[in-house]
Amino acid sequence: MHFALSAEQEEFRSVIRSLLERECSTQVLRSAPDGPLLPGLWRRLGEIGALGLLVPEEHGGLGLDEVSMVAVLIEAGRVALPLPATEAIALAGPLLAGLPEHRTILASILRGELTIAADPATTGKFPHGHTAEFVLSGGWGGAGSVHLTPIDAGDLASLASVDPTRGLVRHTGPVGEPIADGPEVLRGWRRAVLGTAAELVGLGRRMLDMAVRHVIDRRQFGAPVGSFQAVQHALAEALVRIEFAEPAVLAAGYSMATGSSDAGRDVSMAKALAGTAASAVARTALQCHGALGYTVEYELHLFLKRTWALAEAWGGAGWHRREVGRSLGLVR
Amino acid sequence: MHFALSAEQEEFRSVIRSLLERECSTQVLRSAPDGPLLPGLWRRLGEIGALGLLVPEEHGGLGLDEVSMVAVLIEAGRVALPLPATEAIALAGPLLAGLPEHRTILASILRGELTIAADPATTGKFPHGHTAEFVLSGGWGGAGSVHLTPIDAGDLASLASVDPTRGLVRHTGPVGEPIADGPEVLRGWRRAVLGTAAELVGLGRRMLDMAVRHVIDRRQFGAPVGSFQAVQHALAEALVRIEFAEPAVLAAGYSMATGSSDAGRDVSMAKALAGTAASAVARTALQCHGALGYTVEYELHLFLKRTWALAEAWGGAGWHRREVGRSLGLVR
Amino acid sequence: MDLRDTSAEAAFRAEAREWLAAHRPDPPLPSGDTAAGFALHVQWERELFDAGWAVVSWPKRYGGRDASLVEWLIFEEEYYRSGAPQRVTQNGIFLLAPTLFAFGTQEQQDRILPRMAATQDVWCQGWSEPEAGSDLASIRSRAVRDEQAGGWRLTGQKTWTTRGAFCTHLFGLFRTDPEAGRHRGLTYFLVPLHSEGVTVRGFGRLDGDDGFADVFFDEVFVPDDAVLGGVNEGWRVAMATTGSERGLTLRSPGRFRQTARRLVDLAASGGDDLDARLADEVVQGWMAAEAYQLFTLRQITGILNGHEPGAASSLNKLFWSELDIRLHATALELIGADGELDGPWSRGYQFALGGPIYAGTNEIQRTIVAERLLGLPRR
Amino acid sequence: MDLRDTSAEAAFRAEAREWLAAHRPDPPLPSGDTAAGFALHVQWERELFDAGWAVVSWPKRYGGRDASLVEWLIFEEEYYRSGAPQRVTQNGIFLLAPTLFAFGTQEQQDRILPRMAATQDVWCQGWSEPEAGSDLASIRSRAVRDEQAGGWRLTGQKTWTTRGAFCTHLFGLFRTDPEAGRHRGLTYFLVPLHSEGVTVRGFGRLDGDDGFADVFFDEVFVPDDAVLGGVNEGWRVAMATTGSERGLTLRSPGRFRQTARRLVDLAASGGDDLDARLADEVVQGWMAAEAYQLFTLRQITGILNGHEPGAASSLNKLFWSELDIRLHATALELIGADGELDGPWSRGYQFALGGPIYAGTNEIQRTIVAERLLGLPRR
Repeated sequence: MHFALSAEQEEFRSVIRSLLERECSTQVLRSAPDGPLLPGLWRRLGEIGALGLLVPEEHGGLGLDEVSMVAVLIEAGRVALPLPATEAIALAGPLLAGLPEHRTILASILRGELTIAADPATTGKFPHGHTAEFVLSGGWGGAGSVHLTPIDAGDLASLASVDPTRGLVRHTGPVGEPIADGPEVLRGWRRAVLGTAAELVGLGRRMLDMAVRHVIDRRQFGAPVGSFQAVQHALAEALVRIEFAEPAVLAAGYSMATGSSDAGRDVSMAKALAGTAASAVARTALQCHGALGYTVEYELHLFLKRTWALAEAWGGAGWHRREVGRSLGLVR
Repeated sequence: MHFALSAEQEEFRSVIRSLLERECSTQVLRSAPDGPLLPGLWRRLGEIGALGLLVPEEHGGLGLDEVSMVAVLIEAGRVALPLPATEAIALAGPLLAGLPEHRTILASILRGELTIAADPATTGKFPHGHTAEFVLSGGWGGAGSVHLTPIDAGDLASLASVDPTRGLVRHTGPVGEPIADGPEVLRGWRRAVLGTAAELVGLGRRMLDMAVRHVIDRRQFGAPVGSFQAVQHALAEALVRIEFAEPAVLAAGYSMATGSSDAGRDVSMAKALAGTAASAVARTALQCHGALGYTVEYELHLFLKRTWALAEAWGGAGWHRREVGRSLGLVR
Repeated sequence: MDLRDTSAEAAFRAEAREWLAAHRPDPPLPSGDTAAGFALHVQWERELFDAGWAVVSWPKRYGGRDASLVEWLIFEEEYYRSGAPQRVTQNGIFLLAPTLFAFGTQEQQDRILPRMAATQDVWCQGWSEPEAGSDLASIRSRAVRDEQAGGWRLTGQKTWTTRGAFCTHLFGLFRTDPEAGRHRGLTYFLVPLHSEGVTVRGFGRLDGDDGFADVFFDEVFVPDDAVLGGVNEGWRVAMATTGSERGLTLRSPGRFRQTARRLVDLAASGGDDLDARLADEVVQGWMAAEAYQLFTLRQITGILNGHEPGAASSLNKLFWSELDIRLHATALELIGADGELDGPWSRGYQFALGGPIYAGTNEIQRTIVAERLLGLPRR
Repeated sequence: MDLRDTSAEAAFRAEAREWLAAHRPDPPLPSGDTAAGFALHVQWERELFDAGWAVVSWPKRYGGRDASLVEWLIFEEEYYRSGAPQRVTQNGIFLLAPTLFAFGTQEQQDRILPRMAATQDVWCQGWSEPEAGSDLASIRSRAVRDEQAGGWRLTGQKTWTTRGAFCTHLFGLFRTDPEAGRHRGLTYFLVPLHSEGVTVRGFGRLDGDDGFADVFFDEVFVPDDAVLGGVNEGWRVAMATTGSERGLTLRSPGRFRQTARRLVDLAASGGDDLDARLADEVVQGWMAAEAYQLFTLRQITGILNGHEPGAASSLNKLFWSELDIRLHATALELIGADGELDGPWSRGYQFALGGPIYAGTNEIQRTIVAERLLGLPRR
């Protein structure tokens, strides 16, 4: 038994973290979904191989596994990366890798020249729609087929999301050709759910860090706000939430990487725990910031809003707990 | 609109309170279910009319309504009265009042000479079994018939309850004659549920009072424990719980007294709110007492255990919330 | 105990219901926390005033109906039930006005209240400062006596001022005696925002609307009659207002009962697919809204019997703020992924999240409850 | 990352599982917190010792197997999975022993550990005093130097001492320098309870068992070798023990995973009638138990890589104590009115309620987490 990233995984994570801290400031985040610096950031992620980390080396990827994916997407969550990294890494890369006819698209994604959106429930509503050239639709719950649809083959309208940096759209038009079926779809769904869980862990860490920094700096009643027991205890509980969600997310990555028969259950548990943890941390972080956190001039709201969106994306906590219940024989 | 006890109700409540504070000390409570002073206390409750408060005056009662019943049973809960007051006041009195053939039993109850137990689910398991002469069985959820069974017609065995002062028994033997059907059973069920809710409010108040007194007296780290914000805030939340449950219990009494068509829903809401409030206060009170509250030498545990028993008696909070959901069209 | 309307109350209710059904804005108004929305809200509030519904509990001479506290509650209930919008005048009518009635001179009342009732003036609250949030007593904005001009010069900054960019007047605390300790030496001022030296800068709230403002004061002159309740008496006067704010008058139960009804409708609209766990959440939210109503009825009976709620208003604040979040969070869970879309529930959720922060954070309220209602010792 | 057993670990697991399946008490033993039950438990623990399972992680010369931390965790998992009972020796083995290994002299280790492993001596913990609960540093019991006799005289009272009425020895803190401030001037003593001047009075815990005791010391003589880790060094030494207590060693995940499994079985036994709300509660409890397991695996990997958990053990304490209550509360809701009956779930619930109190209240743990892990400032 050994529960830790390998030295190589740790190194990769650290490279990604440096890159994102440098190139994905909150100023860049505010410029999303179509800020001028975002395409360059996407290309940089491509250059270091992040976007193809699950793609086998013979198809131009890094051939890494889901544990590495989790490590990378926690970092993406930490900066609320306003780009479809989970879509590219978890879904598009592995699905396109086996398909020679889509070699060019894959190569463009891996180089960070092209983004791709995902619409698992085929509702026509999905994020990153204005910048993506394709959308992968279908595959909700791991069932059915996934289709590859060129976005300009249909009509696009902006939708007002709680989180404007997501670039949510309504897309109408013909659905493209099916590119995956059966177990590939199931694996893709699970990877995307897990990737979202990882982003939520990163978001939770970031919001907690911000709250801690704020209550150390902010003084009221002649003392730092963070010296009051009510604030201390609320933040301690927030740390408990994140500390006990993160291992479940990493372990679900391990389950997927090793093809465990419990992978579905583990991924659902990861998403449920990460989503509720990040949502709870969001509330605590906002409360600890007081009115300051309630303004759009301060940065906290960017992370709150992404958390709210991702907590319900790819199945909310209740949905995934039902999946776990099914695996335990408690839900039919 | 006027939401307060009348002067007469207030006066009656106050008389009951004085009597119970005087004659139902925790020493008496510890002596239950068959302590030597309990029969005298029961007779005193009979003498001042409490046991027949819902019985029409022509049948020897006080002819009061369910609002008065709630006021009285909150006081019973405050001392964790180890006698079947809810059974006598809410159930037996009104059910027997219309039955000439049971006039003698009713009179004995009203005089506080006889106690009567209740077993709404007809499981053969009920409290106060060693001291009662009869058990009223059946009527769960307000449906079916209620039967009057002489306890000595069957076999009796003690059951170990979390709350030993309840005198829980297993009774086996023939079920007695039916004495009520239809709307009488429904009213009886609701009254008993409501009476239990009232007891829970009283228990909650008492546990909160004890915790407050303790944290004022107890010093740690050179200061009263009650001056620490974590303790202050936990007790503030406990007060919120009770303060917002009590009006619902009183209002449900009013609904019953005025024959409101919402009475069933209001009573279920009262039980659900009172049960969860008292259970939450129990946890907080125990935590505020620390190890002291965790001993049987100290008094707190007597009230905790009664709370746990009554929270699940006559339908737990989940059961009653489903009833409310049904009335709102959300549950079939 | 009698929870029914008296015949007078029933008549009042029927009149309010009928008028509201005929006049409430339909379709609903946009948010009053944007410049365009605010103008539409002012129009609506003037319509309310013209029909005598703006300030039902006030004396007739100020535009009210001399309605009882119970009738006021009935009006609130019917108002929100009809689907009418939140009121952009609330800080004046529900926070400043009770203070004016308690501490204002006759001249102040006569001058200010009728214009407030008619939405000619709209008041915002100037409590918070960058360094004075929960710790209100650490206010630094100051008022310096100008003997010659017969008044005061105000200098400093207020912030997080709700609708400050759209309001015409501000009430707030300024330090008049810099030598006196924290709570002492503060004075309650009434300030027209068009005064020379006032600069207002609107900025965005969590939900994106420009609902907040910084208000800067640079030697702003106000005459002596801008002082409410006596020089250096501001803390005492303000505490009366904050009691109203956190308690009953700012957030009457009608508003949350209406939200709870909408939640029940939302849950029922899904038909048989409703998950039992979510059904239970809805029931809990609905019961909590009812419990708030019943608590309030009891509280009002107490007030009518001469018991001022005082610190008990902190119980209201704690309860309604958590209730509002719960109702909206449950709705968003019912809605699922579509909850991300801008809409009444997602907007309402963001608004509700402010509840435990504004009007004195819930941490402050719990301390008040512990110390003043439970009698726990201060540190 | 590799969450599978190595082949050595798998072999160890198989051996433990097989032995436990064959030997675990069946029917289960009565509570070890009564005189009669305690005797049966001692018998069982000696059987464990004879088979080499009492202290798997200890060196072979003291009765252990030199098992790795991972193997220890595996043993714990298999132990609770088999249905074997909670261990009445736990305070010695899991709390005192780590301190002895860290601070004891060779002589102390050789003298004490083998008898502890063999359940010849059973140790209880003497921390709390009537006036020193959460505030452990306010201990008043004192030890006065007896130069002539070459030792110390202990006087005072310890209370809430778990199984104090049945144990043979006590470890605890006594004040050796009354002049020194709170945390200073304390010394860690090892005291045989049959010493002259010791009086033990058992008393009832919440669940009715005589699981608690007052231990009175009246000029009790102990020799110099009863001091663990140096005179006036007691606080530092004890803190090492409390770190073990609240964290990993006292409450390994296996115990809660077994409770979670029993809960799932209980819920499944109701068949299709299971309410979706309660099913969700069960799932949440089960997931939390798994999360505790995964957290622990990660923590152990960290320890093996040289990172002492330190204050992080407060995270364990907060999590397992709330988890235990949650699992039992959910079970009681499933059981309904029958939960009133004395039984494993109602007993377990009452026991679980002690979790947030003993081993340092959860309030104390949250403060530790805030100050030491998050770096928040002290008041």
